[in-house]
Amino acid sequence: MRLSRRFEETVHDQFHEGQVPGPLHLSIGQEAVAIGACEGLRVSDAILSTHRGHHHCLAKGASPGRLMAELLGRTAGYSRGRGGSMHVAIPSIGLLGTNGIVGAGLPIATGAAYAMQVQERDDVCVCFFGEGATGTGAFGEAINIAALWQLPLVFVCENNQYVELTPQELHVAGEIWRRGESFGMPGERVDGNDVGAVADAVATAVARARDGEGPTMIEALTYRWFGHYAGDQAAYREDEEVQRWRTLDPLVRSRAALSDADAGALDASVEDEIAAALAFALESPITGPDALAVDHLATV
Amino acid sequence: MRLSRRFEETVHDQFHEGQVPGPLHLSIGQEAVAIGACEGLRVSDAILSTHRGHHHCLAKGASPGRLMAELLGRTAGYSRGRGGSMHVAIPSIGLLGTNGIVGAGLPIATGAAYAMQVQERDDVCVCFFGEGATGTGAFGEAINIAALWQLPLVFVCENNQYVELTPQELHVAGEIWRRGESFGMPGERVDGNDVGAVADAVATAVARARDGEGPTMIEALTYRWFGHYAGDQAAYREDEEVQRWRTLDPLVRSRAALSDADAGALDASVEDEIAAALAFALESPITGPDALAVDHLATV
Amino acid sequence: MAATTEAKTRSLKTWQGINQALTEEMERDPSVVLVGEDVGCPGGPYGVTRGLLDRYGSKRVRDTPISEQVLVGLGVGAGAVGLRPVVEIMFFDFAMIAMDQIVNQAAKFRYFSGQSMPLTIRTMCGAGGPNGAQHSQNFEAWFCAVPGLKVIMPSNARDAKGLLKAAIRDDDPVLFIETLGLLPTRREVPVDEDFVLPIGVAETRREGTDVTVVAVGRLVDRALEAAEALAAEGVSVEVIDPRTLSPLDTETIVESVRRTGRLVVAQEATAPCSIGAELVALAAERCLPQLKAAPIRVASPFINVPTPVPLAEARAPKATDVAAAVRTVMEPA
Amino acid sequence: MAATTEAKTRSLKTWQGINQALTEEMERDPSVVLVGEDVGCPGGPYGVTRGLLDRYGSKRVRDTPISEQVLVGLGVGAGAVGLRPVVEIMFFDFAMIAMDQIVNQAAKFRYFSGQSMPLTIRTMCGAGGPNGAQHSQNFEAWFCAVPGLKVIMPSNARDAKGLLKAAIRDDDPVLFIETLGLLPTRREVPVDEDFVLPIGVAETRREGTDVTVVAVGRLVDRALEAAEALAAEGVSVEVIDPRTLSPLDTETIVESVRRTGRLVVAQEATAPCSIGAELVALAAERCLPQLKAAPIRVASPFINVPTPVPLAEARAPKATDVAAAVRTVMEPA
Ligand SMILES: Cc1ncc(C[n+]2csc(CCOP(=O)(O)OP(=O)(O)O)c2C)c(N)n1
Ligand SMILES: Cc1ncc(C[n+]2csc(CCOP(=O)(O)OP(=O)(O)O)c2C)c(N)n1
Ligand SMILES: [Mg+2]
Ligand SMILES: [Mg+2]
Repeated sequence: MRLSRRFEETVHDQFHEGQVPGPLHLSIGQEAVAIGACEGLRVSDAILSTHRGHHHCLAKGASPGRLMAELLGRTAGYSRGRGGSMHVAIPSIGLLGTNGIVGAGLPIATGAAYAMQVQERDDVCVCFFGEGATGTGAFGEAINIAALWQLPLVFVCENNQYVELTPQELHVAGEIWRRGESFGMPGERVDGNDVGAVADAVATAVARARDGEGPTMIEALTYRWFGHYAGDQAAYREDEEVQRWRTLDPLVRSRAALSDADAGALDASVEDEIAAALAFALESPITGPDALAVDHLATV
Repeated sequence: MRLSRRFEETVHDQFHEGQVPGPLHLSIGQEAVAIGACEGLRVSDAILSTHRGHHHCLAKGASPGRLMAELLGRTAGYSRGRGGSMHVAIPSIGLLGTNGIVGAGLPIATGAAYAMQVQERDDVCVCFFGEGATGTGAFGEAINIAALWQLPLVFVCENNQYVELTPQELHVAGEIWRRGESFGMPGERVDGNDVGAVADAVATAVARARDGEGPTMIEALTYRWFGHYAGDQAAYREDEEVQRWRTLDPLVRSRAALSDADAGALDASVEDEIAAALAFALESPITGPDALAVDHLATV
Repeated sequence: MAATTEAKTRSLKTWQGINQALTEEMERDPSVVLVGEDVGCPGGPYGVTRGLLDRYGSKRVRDTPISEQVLVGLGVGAGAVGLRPVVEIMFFDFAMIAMDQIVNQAAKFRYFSGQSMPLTIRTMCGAGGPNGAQHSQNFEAWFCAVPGLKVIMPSNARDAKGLLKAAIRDDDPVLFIETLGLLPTRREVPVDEDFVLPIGVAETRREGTDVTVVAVGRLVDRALEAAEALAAEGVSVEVIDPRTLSPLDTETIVESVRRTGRLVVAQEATAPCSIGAELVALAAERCLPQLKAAPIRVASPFINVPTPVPLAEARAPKATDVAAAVRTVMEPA
Repeated sequence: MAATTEAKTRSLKTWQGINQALTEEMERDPSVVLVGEDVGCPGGPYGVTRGLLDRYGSKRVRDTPISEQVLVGLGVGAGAVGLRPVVEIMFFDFAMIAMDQIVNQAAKFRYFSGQSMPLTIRTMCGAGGPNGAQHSQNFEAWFCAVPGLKVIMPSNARDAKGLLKAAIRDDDPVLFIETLGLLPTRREVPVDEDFVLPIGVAETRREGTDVTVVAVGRLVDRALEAAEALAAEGVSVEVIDPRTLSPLDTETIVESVRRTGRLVVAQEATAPCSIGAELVALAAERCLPQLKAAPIRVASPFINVPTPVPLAEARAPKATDVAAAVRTVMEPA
């Protein structure tokens, strides 16, 4: 979590220094969801991420340096710096993509899970999505097929209570964690700021999925500290609300379990890693127009 | 119901005589759903129908003659005989369309219901769809917004247990009538071959909707006696199953409530009406190529 | 609908022109409603719908969930029962989710029912921001291939206002394509509340005798800039903005190409099967005897839009590209 | 991939060619899977996938719910983790529901990840049955405007088989467009199980010297029929079938048009912004000095497809329309 936090703080600084040529949707405050959910995953498991996906990428094993390079528009980035934050896909580690289209990961997740079923692997797919994505048709299609085919798929809704510039009340009727009920899919709501709670819930769901018992719907309640995108002042919410959630900082809570010495050592190693990532990114050349045409087709 | 039944039997005969130039999805056996659901509707209420929609059209007040003319490709048809069975829309009586695209009526239904809300009318919209349509993204989007905005909308799923050429088990996970639960929307399953039961359930839902209490999900269990389309021999199901459902004929059941004299009088009047409709259709000229270009734009 | 007195004008940014058109039409006709993601409280991600919620309330100006199929369905259903809906699809790329409702439903409603479908779908295209390959696409040509739909793509504040008002008043489904890169650009706009421009009529933005440049959307200003530069070289360039892409004002374009004998088309979209392809085909079909040089399409290369703004801008055709194409068609055969 | 020995052939209907391609590729490569509505038990609404479920089981041949977004998503997700999926979208019109997955996801996967997306999407177009305006549309041009996608549209059993095999073996996402009206038509097809045709290569179906007719899909046979009739009138017609629409084999077409100096394009789609527009634009851009007559697009009128078969057939361009266009371009200037 600390890596994820410091990664985003660092990239946020870079944004303010004009070094980020694309949009930046920060998940600061939400780290426990990605970290908890990915804790028990294998490299051969797959995840689908969203437009707000740095924490998912890092949790699934993306290199902080290459990810930073991507966000900073550098050639060493995962998409050569052409895609930025919303277009990071690293199939080799099972990251099938952040996404600029809300909800689009859900159908793709069913495909990855279907393939695992066909291949008789006991791998699973974890699909992250925001509460806003529950309004999409893709969501409805995906939960039906996942339940119907008993796909090895775990739905993790990261409910940060805002959908772009409006509160979730304008988007979501009823309760998300119950969305699978009528399909016969179990559901659970967890405290998304408690990394242990998230890890437990997802581990149970993953175990079920590996055992061929099908999908689970998990809703993790959390909060994004910053605006929808870097630059958004988030005037649509009360300071008091933000402050309240800041006191529920998932990092502070998980840190309580560590000794001071361990915490200090962790901090130091994270600082080193982040410094190295930033240096790596800044050393990589800014992507130029000559990189734009590559990687459209494998064969022409 | 008898009108609907005899209408389809007649058009089915015409099909075998080569008089129907388009596809024909018969709802024989399912009449109680449309008739029951539309019983308490006003002209100013709206309905959305499907590819299997003759019974909805007639129940909402379409003229049997013009509908027959449409199916027979005649100029007096509602779409000048160009559209056929899947493209009948008669906004003046609140029929916003049968549809060739499964699920497409659902978003349109939310629009009609939204308009009624904006206009502060106490009208309602009833959206018919097959159980197959519950697999579409349109369905998921529509139930969320209907519940969220408390739209005056009644969802009527006509579950005839087959989706084209496959049984519903290949399509539907869990229970359809419960689909609205997690959105806070009430749901009910009714015997779709019992016109009274359908009428009661829909009347309750319509009353709620008119009172501003929002949408309801109704699943009416029924059966189509014939194949998916006229010509489909339906080899994918057991004769025994068909026979069992034929004994549950909704017409026979509703007839039990009538005296022999009343039933006889009803039959006779229906026969007259059908004969007149067929004569009307057959007298209308077969639509020629000169009719194809009209009605694409109101102004050019 | 003819344009009314244009005597008094005011300089507006394109987004302001759009905002005024929405405000005036909602004021004028209570059946006009606006639905879309973030259109209400936030006034849209780029402020285009600012102020409307306060004026017209949360029923007529309605923030929706992320449900693009339902969004257009809201328009079709509401249009079918008496409203005159305006639907906003935030980015053109998101229209991919609503294609069935646009292509199979809205566009075919009159064909099936004989009744009007007074629906306006607004959306925003182009590579004007740091948004990348899923937020910058130009699909306008696709909708020009759908019978029953009108397609408008204004290049400036004046046309945006006058044509959006026309679209809202029009009884047919209209796809109204705004261009992100143009939102902050200015033009003089008549203040008259009945300033409505006709759909289906091109505007000759600059008259010329040597070359016809037909430019679309963001390329219009660039074409005008190129024309200005070329004038200094003694080349007289006519710049035509079709404004409405479907139905296309073919007569204005054909007349011009026959007169100049040379055609360059300029667009932000990629070339294959685009409006540019249609325009060049039109010239070949109807102006061949007069053509003095092979027409040229100035278009974005056939690759994805990169996220970093400098790269996105590098990909988009520039005024210098238009000028270079004009010089090429001016070369002696 | 070059075509292999074609010595031994068998007459097949187009649907049989497709069925054989699927069967052979599933046999050859266990990573090939087929998902779609009714593809399994019923063998498809037109029998195209008959027999596959029995041979390969219900995991590799999978009937799906009516969930077109998920359908393509199944392909993208499965393609990303090691399968070689074939997705069937029953009618092209239904692809409207899956556009995001096709355009924004499948086509851009390699751009974002650098990894292959070996996905084949099969669908069926055209006005060949009594299906009407929502089951008969031709959207092929739209997908030719999407970088990262290949588009194949065979006109006969031989090409359908050889190109579907190529598509399945190809590492890029391919949209493979079948034509309803062609399913029952026959052509000789090589029996060799490694008969694979190259993607991106046009076929000159008939050589000629006076006029180039580039025909697509269902219009190829009609163009050949027209060419036969015109031969009797002393007009020598070359008929080219691009087969792959993206990437287009422009060289073959340009070479032919430069040689004959006359172009007619023939397609079932409507004209605006179509493949036909692209081909005529290509001729104007690259063959102007050789053009002896204005090119003509033979296309369906810009109206919806009516449901009754006789009306749908009346709307579609016929061999006589192609012949008439050829006669027009042959008229002395
Ligand atoms: C299909 C689609 N519609 C709209 C958008 C614009 N958009 C980007 S992020 C966003 C809000 C997403 O909210 P949520 O799912 O809650 O995720 P969060 O941003 O809170 O992480 C919207 C509407 C989009 N990217 N894709
Ligand atoms: C989006 C879409 N996908 C597929 C089809 C093909 N199709 C037509 S009817 C049908 C089955 C519909 O089943 P259901 O909703 O149960 O209605 P029923 O036919 O049983 O009345 C299908 C798959 C279609 N018309 N539209
Ligand atoms: Mg959120
Ligand atoms: Mg059914």
